[in-house]
Amino acid sequence: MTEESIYSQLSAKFGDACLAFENEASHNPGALIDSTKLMDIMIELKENPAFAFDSLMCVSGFDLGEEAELGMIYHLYSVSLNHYFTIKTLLNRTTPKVASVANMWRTADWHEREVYDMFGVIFEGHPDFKRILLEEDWEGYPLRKDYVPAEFYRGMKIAKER
Amino acid sequence: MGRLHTEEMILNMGPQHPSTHGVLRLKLITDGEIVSHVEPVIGYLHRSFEKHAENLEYQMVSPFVDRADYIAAMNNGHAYAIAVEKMLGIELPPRVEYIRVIMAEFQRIASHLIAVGTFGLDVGGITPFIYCMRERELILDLFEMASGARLLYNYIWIGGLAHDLPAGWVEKAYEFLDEFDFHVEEYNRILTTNKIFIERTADVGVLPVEVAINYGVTGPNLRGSGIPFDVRKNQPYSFYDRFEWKVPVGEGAMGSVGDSWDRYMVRIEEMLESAKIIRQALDQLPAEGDVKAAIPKKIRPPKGAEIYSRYENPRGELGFYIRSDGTNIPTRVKMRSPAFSNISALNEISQGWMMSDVITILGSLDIVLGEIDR
Amino acid sequence: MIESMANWFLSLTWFPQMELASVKLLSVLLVGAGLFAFIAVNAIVLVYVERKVSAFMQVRLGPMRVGPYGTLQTVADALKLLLKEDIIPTLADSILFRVGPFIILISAIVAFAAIPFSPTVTAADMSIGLYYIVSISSIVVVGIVMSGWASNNKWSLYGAMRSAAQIVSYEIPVGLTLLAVVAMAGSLNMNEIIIAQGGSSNLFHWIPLPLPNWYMFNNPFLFIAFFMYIIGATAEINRTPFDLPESESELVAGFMTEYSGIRWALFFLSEYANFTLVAFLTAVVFMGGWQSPFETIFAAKTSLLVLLALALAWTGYVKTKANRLSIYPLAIIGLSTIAAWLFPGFAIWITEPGLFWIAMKVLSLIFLLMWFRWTFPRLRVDQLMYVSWKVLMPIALFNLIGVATWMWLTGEIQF
Amino acid sequence: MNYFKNIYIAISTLMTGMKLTLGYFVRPREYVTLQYPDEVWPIPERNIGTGELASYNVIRSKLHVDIDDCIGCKKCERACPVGCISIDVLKGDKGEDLGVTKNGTSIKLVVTKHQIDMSECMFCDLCTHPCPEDCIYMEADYRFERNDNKRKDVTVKERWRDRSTLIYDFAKIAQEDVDARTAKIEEENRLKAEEKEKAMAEKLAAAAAKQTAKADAEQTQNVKADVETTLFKTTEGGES
Repeated sequence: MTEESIYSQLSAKFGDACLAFENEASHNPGALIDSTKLMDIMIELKENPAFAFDSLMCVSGFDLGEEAELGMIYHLYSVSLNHYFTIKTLLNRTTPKVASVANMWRTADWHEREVYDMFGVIFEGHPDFKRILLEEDWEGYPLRKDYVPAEFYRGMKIAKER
Repeated sequence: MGRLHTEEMILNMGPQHPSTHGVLRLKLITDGEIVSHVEPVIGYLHRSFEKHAENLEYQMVSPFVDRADYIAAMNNGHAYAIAVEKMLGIELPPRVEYIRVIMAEFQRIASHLIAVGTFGLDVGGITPFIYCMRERELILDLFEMASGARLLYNYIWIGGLAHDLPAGWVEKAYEFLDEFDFHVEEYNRILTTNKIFIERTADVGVLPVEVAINYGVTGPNLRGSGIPFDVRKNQPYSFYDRFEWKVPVGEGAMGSVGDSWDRYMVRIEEMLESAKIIRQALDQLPAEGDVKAAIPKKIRPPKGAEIYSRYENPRGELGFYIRSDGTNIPTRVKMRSPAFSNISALNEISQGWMMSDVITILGSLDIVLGEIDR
Repeated sequence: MIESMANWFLSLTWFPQMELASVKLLSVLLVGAGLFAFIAVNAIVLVYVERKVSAFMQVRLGPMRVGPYGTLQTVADALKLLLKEDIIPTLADSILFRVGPFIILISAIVAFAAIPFSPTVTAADMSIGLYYIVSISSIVVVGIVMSGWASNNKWSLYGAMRSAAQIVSYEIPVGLTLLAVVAMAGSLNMNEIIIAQGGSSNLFHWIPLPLPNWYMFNNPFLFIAFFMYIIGATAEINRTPFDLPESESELVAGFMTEYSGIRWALFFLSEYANFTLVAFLTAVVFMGGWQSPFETIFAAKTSLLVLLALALAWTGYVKTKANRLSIYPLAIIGLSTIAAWLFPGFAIWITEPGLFWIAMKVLSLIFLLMWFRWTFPRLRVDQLMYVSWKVLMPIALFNLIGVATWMWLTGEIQF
Repeated sequence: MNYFKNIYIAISTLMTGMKLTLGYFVRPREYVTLQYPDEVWPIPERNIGTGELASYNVIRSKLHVDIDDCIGCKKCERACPVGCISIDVLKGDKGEDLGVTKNGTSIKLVVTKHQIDMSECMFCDLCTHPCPEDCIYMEADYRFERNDNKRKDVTVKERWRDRSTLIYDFAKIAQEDVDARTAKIEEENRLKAEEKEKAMAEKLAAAAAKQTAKADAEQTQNVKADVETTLFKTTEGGES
């Protein structure tokens, strides 16, 4: 199934929640959706036998800039039907919150923890929500554009970036 | 007599344990020898690759990419180069693509040799490891000839290669391939068919297909579970659609499908398939040709361009999510490393097995901590 | 030996006149010191040999830098271990932690007392020699559990518990196989067991293949028992494929995780002492101890010829099959054959002295065990127990009955 | 029956493995480890191929700069992802002949500092490719030993901490020369700035003279204040 038809079916079902179909700049066409409806759309994508997205390849966060929003991007793949789709959603910078899909795809478990670790996005309903790569008491979210590297961590000096 | 009072014990394995393949820490909850819960704790080798990448030009990122999975540096460089080239829409000369395929497959063999060898080490056989390292050394010699380095090559660049192949390289590669089948037979004799090894690995840590897909397990681990999924076949990149080879899958020859032995065996067979690919690529390699495509000096993908490119790393699907803001510095480089997803399934498949089996399963998953922590 | 030594001391004119008891005590001490020296030197040599054997099997060179061909490497290592700081973890049970290694070492050394090195060189030629060795070498378990527990480390505890289970379980099949031999020989005295294996006879009495009358060639049941004993003994001395107590890829170093320096060296020493002990016991019980396999010079010469022919055939076979084989073993056998034909004195020498032959047998057994170690992966705990209780035990019992039947058939016992 | 079959398989497969290891044990050595300081790894035959550089290997062990050929373009410095190269250049004197490189480019700048910190280098080889004169390249010499193990004045801690021996300085210019050149350039700059100042002042004075005819005394003072600030700004800009 092509990405266009997936998007048209999705937008037929969810209406306003699908904001746009992105295929110009992106090499992986997909839908930009409303973050509050993420869970419903993901359930549809996974459970509907026409889509059958049984594999979540990647969950990544990105930051559009110090003033703009944070983004989440989900790359989906169906092993059984061999098609792809991308779900993108934008989150409020001050209170980034989105539903966790870790219970649907276990891949998302660690990937979401990593996004939290790096961007501070809160995933609601995640089974084991904590930092993964950095220490529990690390301050700030390093991959945000407004992150200021700390001088010290527990009394240890942190090497400066060039 | 009443029931014996038993208690669960928390056992800390690592980060300095000999069998955790680096600095991985496993929190085991054990009941005697039986393990009831495994929690991998990662991050000890975190080198903030993604943060680095946000401050460097596209070209400068590639040496850092090599360091993420230091066992398969060539593959990582290839994956990154492919991702950026797709963003720029560059066509490469055929010689470059052939050499890249040859290098990537040699690296796959080298990486699998380490996987096979260390797996032998995990179940207690020291000698197979040394044999594997011996063959790997020959591959590294080839790499050294071509790129000048033995571990972190930075050979595959965006838009081409660092150097052309030196004279005599192709002959040496053929020489290695001629010897290689015999050596694989040796591993089979000392390890694969060994009854103790089979007892240790067959039926241990069975990873069912649904669980594997759900956990995002890819590469030999997924194929060990019986699905012939390989990015090189399903979404061919580079010149992989020009070669004849098959995707080995686990068949449960010694136990059930998806056990540790299957995962191991897929690697052994994959080495032979890679050797086949290399042979074909060497046969088809154009004798002359430029190894650098015409790329702009400053790599500036269009503003807002983004890509998620998949690549078949020795450990599975290596994805690069790259986002551009129109400058020569990427705004976001996310590396979806295969081992990161593979190891997250560890708890699921090692529950109820013995402590020794956890090590076997960990070895059969073939993790590289540099890639997990990035 | 102690008796004769005491008598020799008393016969010396310059020796101060003492009572027999104190001279005996002196002899005992001297013999003990001699055994300890033997074990220490033996361990140093064996570590070097093991490193070289492993290196050659793994296409490496092994130690090369200290001394010619690295021969002094282990000496240097031993010195380093002696000079190292003795670390005892704060939370360890310090007394047990200190005592543990010594118990292991002492049990290993004491067991050597009953080993007959040659007809005259036997520290204590006791009537229950075999029984003594089997029982005394089981004390190792106490030391291992002690040091594993005292280390206050979960890995050490795992190693100790595994070791206890393993050694205790393997005592039984090992004991049963030895029992078969004891039934055959009708004695527990080591020298008598050896003497019972004198002379030469056909393989299993019936197959016309002239072989020394060792127990391993005496009848098919004892032939199986020999290999079972090797397997059981490998498990008892904690070597691969049964090295679970110290499996380095699982338990870091098992019960010796927390040890360092001299205490760790003691573990090493006792490991190699036990190793040698097992090889000696096998040589004595199944391979005719200090007896030469050749009764006469003629037997020696013909046997070497037969061996040469076999080696040639084997070399040819492998050469055609794999296109790679060395001529080293062939050359050694060929040279010995030529030497035996040219210099009858050499042949006489190889027919006579016991120390040479027992050393040869022990060394080849040690090589066998090293060969095991550098080839096989390791078993799991439950598989280890499976091998002991479900494979070795039934076969050992069956063997015991078989040996009895055999003895009845060949008329060695009557009802 | 399966039980006996298992035992048989176990024995036969174990024997297969043992045969292999024994084969290697008795075989003459095929691949052996090299005894490093006595034997040295052969360097693969490979060069980057042009003219004089034919003998330069691609083996990436140590960065080297032919400083005579360096034109101070700083391309390698910009290409380095970790910033281990630092280059300072000064302008040559007017009419001074700084020589030509082997490629025939005449050198315009004096390289006063070309420092490579090998402790930070990641051996990626990215710096060698942009060099227009092929004068920075990787050498095959992999030995970085310090040779101060026996020196009493270097403590172990210092030996581990100190990485100064891994910092390679390639610039040949002596410090006095650098100082002299810097002084000269400063002097030149100062003279230039003064000239500018003078010219500016004259200009302003002329302008002011024109205006004085019309303007009154207060206005004149205002113009003066303006001139002062402008002057201040120009000198600042000239220095930076």
